[in-house]
Amino acid sequence: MVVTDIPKSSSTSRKLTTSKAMVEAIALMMERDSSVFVIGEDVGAYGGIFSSTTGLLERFGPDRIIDTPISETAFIGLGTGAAVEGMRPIVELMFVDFFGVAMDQIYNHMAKIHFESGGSVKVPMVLMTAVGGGYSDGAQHSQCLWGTFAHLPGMKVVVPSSPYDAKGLMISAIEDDNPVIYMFHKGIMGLPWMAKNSYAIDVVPEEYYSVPIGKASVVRSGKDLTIVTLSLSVHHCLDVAEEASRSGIDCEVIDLRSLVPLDRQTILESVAKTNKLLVVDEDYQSFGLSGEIAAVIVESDPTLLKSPMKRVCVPDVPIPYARSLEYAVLPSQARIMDAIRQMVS
Amino acid sequence: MVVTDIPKSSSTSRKLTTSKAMVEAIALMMERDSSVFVIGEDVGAYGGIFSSTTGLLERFGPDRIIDTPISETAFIGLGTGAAVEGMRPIVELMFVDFFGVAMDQIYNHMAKIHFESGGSVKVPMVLMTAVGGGYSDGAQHSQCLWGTFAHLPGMKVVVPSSPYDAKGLMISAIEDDNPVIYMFHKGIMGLPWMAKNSYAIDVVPEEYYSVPIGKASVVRSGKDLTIVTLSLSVHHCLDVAEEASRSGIDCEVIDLRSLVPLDRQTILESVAKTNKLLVVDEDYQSFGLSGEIAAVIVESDPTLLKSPMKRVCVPDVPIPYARSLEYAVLPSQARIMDAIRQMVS
Amino acid sequence: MDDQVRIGLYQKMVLIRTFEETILRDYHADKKPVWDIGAGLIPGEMHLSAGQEPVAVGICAHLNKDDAITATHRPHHLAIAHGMDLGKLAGEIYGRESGLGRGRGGHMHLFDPETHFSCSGIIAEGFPPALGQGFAFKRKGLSSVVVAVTGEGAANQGAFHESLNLAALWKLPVVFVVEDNEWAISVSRSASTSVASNAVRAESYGIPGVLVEDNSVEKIYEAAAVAVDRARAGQGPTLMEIRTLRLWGHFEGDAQGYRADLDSVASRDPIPLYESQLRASEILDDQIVKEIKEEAMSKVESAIEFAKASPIPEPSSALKYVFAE
Amino acid sequence: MDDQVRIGLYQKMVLIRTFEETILRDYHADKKPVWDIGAGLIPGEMHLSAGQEPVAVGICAHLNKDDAITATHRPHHLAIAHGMDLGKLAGEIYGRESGLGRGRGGHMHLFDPETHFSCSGIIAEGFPPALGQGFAFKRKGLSSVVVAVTGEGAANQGAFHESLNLAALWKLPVVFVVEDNEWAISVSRSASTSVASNAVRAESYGIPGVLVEDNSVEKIYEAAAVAVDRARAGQGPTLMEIRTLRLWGHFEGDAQGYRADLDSVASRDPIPLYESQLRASEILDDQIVKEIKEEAMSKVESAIEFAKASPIPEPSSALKYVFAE
Ligand SMILES: Cc1ncc(C[n+]2csc(CCOP(=O)(O)OP(=O)(O)O)c2C)c(N)n1
Ligand SMILES: Cc1ncc(C[n+]2csc(CCOP(=O)(O)OP(=O)(O)O)c2C)c(N)n1
Ligand SMILES: [Mg+2]
Ligand SMILES: [Mg+2]
Repeated sequence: MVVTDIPKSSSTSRKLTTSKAMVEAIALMMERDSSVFVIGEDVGAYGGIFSSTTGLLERFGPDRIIDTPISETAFIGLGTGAAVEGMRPIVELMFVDFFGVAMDQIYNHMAKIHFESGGSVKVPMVLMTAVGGGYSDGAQHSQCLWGTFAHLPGMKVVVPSSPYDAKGLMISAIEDDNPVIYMFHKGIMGLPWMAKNSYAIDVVPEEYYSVPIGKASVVRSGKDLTIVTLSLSVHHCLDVAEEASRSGIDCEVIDLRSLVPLDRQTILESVAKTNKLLVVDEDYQSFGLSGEIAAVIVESDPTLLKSPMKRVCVPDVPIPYARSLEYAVLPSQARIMDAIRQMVS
Repeated sequence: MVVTDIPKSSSTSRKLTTSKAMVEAIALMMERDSSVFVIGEDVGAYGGIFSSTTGLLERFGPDRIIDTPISETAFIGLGTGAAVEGMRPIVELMFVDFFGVAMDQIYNHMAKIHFESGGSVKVPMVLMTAVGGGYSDGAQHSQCLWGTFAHLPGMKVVVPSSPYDAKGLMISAIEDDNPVIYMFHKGIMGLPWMAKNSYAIDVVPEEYYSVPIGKASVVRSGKDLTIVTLSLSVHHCLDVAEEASRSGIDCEVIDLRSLVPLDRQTILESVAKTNKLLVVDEDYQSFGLSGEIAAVIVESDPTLLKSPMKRVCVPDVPIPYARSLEYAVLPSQARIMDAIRQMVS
Repeated sequence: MDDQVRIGLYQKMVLIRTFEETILRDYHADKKPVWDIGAGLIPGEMHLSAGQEPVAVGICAHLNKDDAITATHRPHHLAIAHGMDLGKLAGEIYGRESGLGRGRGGHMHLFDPETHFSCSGIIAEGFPPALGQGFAFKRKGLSSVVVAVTGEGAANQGAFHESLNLAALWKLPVVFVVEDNEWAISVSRSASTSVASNAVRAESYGIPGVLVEDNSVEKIYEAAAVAVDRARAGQGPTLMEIRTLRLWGHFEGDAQGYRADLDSVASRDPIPLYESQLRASEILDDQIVKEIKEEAMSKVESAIEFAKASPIPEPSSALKYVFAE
Repeated sequence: MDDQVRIGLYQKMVLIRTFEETILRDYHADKKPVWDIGAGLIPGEMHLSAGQEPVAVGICAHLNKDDAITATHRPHHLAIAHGMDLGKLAGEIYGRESGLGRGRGGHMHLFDPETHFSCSGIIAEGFPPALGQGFAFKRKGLSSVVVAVTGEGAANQGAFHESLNLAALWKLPVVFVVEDNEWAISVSRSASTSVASNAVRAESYGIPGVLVEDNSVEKIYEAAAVAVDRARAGQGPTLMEIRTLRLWGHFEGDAQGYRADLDSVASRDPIPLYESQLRASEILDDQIVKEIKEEAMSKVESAIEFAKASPIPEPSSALKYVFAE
C-alpha cells in the first residue's frame, strides 16, 4: 500500500493550483525534450479553456504551442503520426465529451498501432482532456467518461486529483512510450472563475519528479470502510470521511490516480482490512469503473465483503442542466455521507 | 425467472437462419408501417455485408432501402433527424468497430435528445451493427464493444443469440420509442461463408411476435453454477454445459439478450441458487459487462457467492489477427470449460 | 423591399437583442463578488448571439413554423427569429420545469417540436440531424425546408463535409448557413481555414455557394430568399456564408485578450446601423423606435417573469426522461 | 520518359501482380469444400489491389524509403511499390511471427518503420496520421514527404475534409491520392459522390487538384512527379484523383452481382495493356518479359516460402505488445 507524501527533501513549500502544476510539468518537459509539443483548440493565445496551457505560447512560441482548427480527427491523428515518427505530442481534446467526433483516431489508431505492429511502432503521446460537471454545463459538457476509455485496450488512463499528482503524472505521461489519456477535472484546476476547492491549490515541488502510472494512493487510512474513488470526488470523500470520523466512523480513502493500469492490489488490501466497499465515481454508474472494482474483489475473494458494496455514481442519466437536478445525480457529499451511514448502521 | 420457449401455438416449425429472421422482422414491420426505412452502406443491392437486409431492396425499392456514401456521421445523424420527425429509421453501422467515426451522433445526439428535451422529443430509431470475431478479421473488425454502448445512458442495447430472438427483438426494437442499438454477431447469422454454427438456424414463427427488451432468458437450468453470457458465447456455454453435465456439473446458463435495460433480477435469482458465477463475454474484460454483473451481486448480497467469480472475456488486448492468437483471447469452449472445472474443483 | 418588411426585420432584431441583454444582466447579476460560472440564477456557459441578429432575422423571415432549424451552442437569435415561445425559451435558460426541456437541456440544448427547432453544443454536429429532417419532409411530400447553421470554425469539422455531400447527392431541402463571425473562441478564420471563404466549398458538392459579405439584414434576407426557394422547390441545398459579427465574447467571461479588432467592434453593431439607415430613409422615427423597443421589452419581461416564477425541477425527478415510456 | 524507367514501371507492376496472384491462390486453396472465410492458411478478409498497380507504381517511383505512405484496407500494391520487404509482408499475411506485426496485425494493418509505411482498415482514417508524419518531417527539417491514399468511397468521410484543410493550412508535405476504382464495395461513385470528380474538391482547400483520367502508369507517374516535387519543396499538399480499376471483387468472395461493367473488366487490365504498348514500342520483347516474370516469381516464391516456414505465434504470447515496456 502506497501512501503518497510530498518528498520531504523538497526545497520548497510553494503552492500551485492544479492547472499551474500541469503547465509547469509541460514546460519542464518541453525544455528537456525538443520533440515535445502541444496542439489543440485554443491552447495558444487563450492558454487553454481550462488553463492547461497558460503562458506556454509566450515561452515556447507558435511552432510548439499550436492552435488548431476545430478538426479533432485531424489533429489527434496528427499527434499519432508525429508520435510514430518519434515526436512526443501532447494533444488537448478540449472536453472529453467531444470524444465522439474523433474516437476512431483515438481507439482504432493511437491505441492499437503498437499492438498491430507487433511492438515495432511506438506511439508516445499524451491526450489530455477536461472532464466533469457541477457548474451546469449540460449533458454534452459535463461528463467524465473514463470508464469508456479504460474499457478499450492500448491506452493508459490517468486521472490526477491534486496539484502534486497533476505535475508528477503529467511528467510520467509525457515520458511514457505509450499513449496516455490524461483526464483533468475542471473542478480541481483552481480556476478563478469556478467554485473554489481548497484542494485545488497545494504544495508542488519546483523540480522534476514523477508519479508512477498505475499506483493508487491511500489518501486517508481507516479501518471501518474502504472508499475507492478518483479525481474531484477524492476531495468530497476526504471531507466526508473527516465528518464521519466525528461520528466514530473511520474511513479509508483510496485515490486510484490511474485506471489503466489499475492498482488492484491496493484495493484488495484495503478491503481485506475494512471488509466494506464504497465506490464513488463521477462517471456513469453501470458498465464502468464501479463494476470493475466489484469484480476485483469477487474475483479474488468474495468473502472479503461483509456487507453489500455501495456505489455513489452518476445513475445512468445524462447530466442535467438545472442545478437542482445536476446535484441530485453528481456524487455529492450528501450522497456519500448517506451511503456511509447506511453501510455502518 | 423467464425461460423462453417458442410459442406452442406457432403454426410452423419452419427454420430460419438468424439473418433471415432479422430480415423477416424488418420486412414485416416495413409492411405494417410506412415510416420504417433502412439506411446504411451496402444495404441495397448487396443485401448487407452480413446479410441483414438481403432481398429488401427488391421488395421495398430504393426509396426505403437506401445505400449511403461512407459517411457514418451524416447518415446516422440523418436517422436521428428523421426519427425526430416521426419516422422509424433502421440504420446499419456495418461493423461496430467503426463507431468511432460517428460516436458523437450516436451518444451525444441520438441517445441524449429525449432527455435534453425533457421528454418532448422522441427518437424511435434502431442502430443495427455487426459484432464479433473468430475469423481473423483483425483488431479493427472483430470487436463486440457492447460494454461501451451500455455504459452511456439513453440507448437500449439488445444482443440476440438465436434466430427466434433476433426476429422478436428486432420487432421490439423497431416498435420502441427509444433509440435501440441492435448488435448481431456475425457468427450466429448463419452465413454461407462462415464457419457453421448449428444454433444459427432454428425454428422461427412466420407471424408477428416480439421478445421483450430487458428480459434475460435462462437457456439452461442448473444448480451448481451460473453462467451469465450473451450472443455467440451463449452457444459455446450451452455446448460446454452439456459436456460438463457428463462430469456431473450442472450449469445454469443465462442469455442476457439485453444489456440496457439489464435484467438484474434473473441474474440474482440464479446466483442465489447456485452460489457460483461465471461471466462469459466476448467484449473486453475490464470496465465492462463482466464487472457490472459482479456489481449486481455484491450490491445486493456478497454472501451469495461462495467462491470467487470467474470471467472468460477478451483479456484487454486488441483482437489479434493470427488464428492461434485470436483463439487464445476469445472466450473459447476450452477456456470456458477450464474456468468451470476450476470453480467446482 | 417593402417598408413594412424592413420594419419587421428591425423589430425582430430588437426583440432578440432585448432578450439577450436581459439574459446578460441576470447572468452576471448574482455571480459576484468572485465570479463563479456555476453560481446564480443562470449558471453554466452562456454564448450570446449579439451582433448576429441579421443572420437569424434575414433567414427566418422566409420560414414558417413547419420549417426546421438546427442551430449551435449560440442559438438564441435563431430560436427567437423562428418564433420560439419566449417563455419556454427563458424557462429553459433559467433551468425551470416550464422550459422547453423542463430544465434538463439548458441553453445549448433547446428542442422545440412546435417550431422544429433544435440545437447542439457539439460543433457541426447539428448538420446530420438536419439531413434527417429534410429527408422526412421530402418523404412526407411536404414543402418544408431545414436551415442548418454552424459557425465558420465548425466548417472544418468532418460532419460539415459529410452532410453537404449527402444533402447535395439526395437533393435534400436544406439550406446550410455558415455564420462567419471570424472567430472560433480565440482562433481566427484565417488561422483555421485554408480558403478565404467557405462559400467556395459549395463547389465540392456541386451546389450553389453564396457569400454575403457584410452583416446587412437586407442582403441576407435577399440571399436567403433564393436559397430557401430553391430548397422548397426540390432543387436541393445551398451553402451560404454570411460575414457577421460577434459583438461580445465567445461566452460570458471571455476577456477577448486575443482579439485585435476589439476597439472597432461596438461601432459595427448591426442594430444601430440598421436603425440609422431606416431613420435616414424615414422608415423609422423616434416614435416607432420607442414603440418597438417598448413592445420588445414588455414581451421579454413577461417571458422572464414567467420563467422566474416557474418551479425549479424537483431533485427527486432527476432520473426521469432518460427513456420514453 | 526513359525506356529504363518504363521497364522499371512494368517490372514493379508485374511483381505486385505476381505477389497477389500467389496470395489469391493460397487464400482460396484450403477454404474448400464449403468456403469458410476464417479457414485455411490465410484467413480473414482479403482485399487485393489487382488493376490498381499503376497508381502505386507511378507514384512510388518518386519516393524513397524516408518518405512515408499511409494506405487503406487495400494496401499491397503500395507496400510493394514502396519497397517493403516481401518476406515480412508475406509473413504478416500468413499470420506468422516473422511478419511485420508478428502476425498481430494482418493484411489491413501493415506497419513498417523501415519504409514509414502504415495502413488502416478504417475508411479515410489513414489521412490524419499522415499529417503527423508530414508535420514531424517538417519539424525535423527533412525533405521527406507523405503519400496518403484512400479510395473514392472514402472521400466522403469527414476525416478527408479535416485532413485536407489542415494540410493545406499548414503547408504540410503530403500528397493526397484518391484511388478511384469507381466502387466502394457495391456502391458506385455516382451513388455516393455529389460531384463528378474528387479533384474539384481541392478548391475547398486552395490546393492543386489533379485528375488522371485513365489508369495509365505513365500519366500517373508524370502527375505524381509534380505533386511530390511540390510537397518536397515545401509548397504544400496536392489532391490527386486517379481513375483506376478494381479488377477483382471488393474482397475475395465478393460475387459482384451489383457490377454492371463486369464483362469488360478483364479487357481493361492495365498490365497486359502496358505490356502491349511497350512491346509495340519495342521496349519489351518475349525475352525481357519472360525474365521479368521469372524474376518476380522467384522473389515472390521465396517470400512466401519464408513466410510459410516461419513460426505461428504462440498462444501464450497473445497478451504481449499491448503496451511498450
Ligand atoms: C467537436 C467540438 N469541438 C470543440 C468544441 C468547443 N467549442 C465550442 S464553440 C467553439 C468555437 C466555435 O466557433 P464557430 O464555429 O466559429 O462558432 P461561434 O462560436 O463563432 O459562433 C469551440 C471550439 C465543441 N463544442 N465541439
Ligand atoms: C469508417 C468505415 N466505414 C465503412 C467501412 C467498411 N468498408 C471497408 S472498404 C469499404 C469501401 C471502400 O471504398 P473505397 O474507399 O472506394 O476503397 P476501395 O475498396 O474501392 O479500394 C467500406 C465501406 C470501413 N472500413 N470504415
Ligand atoms: Mg465563429
Ligand atoms: Mg473504390
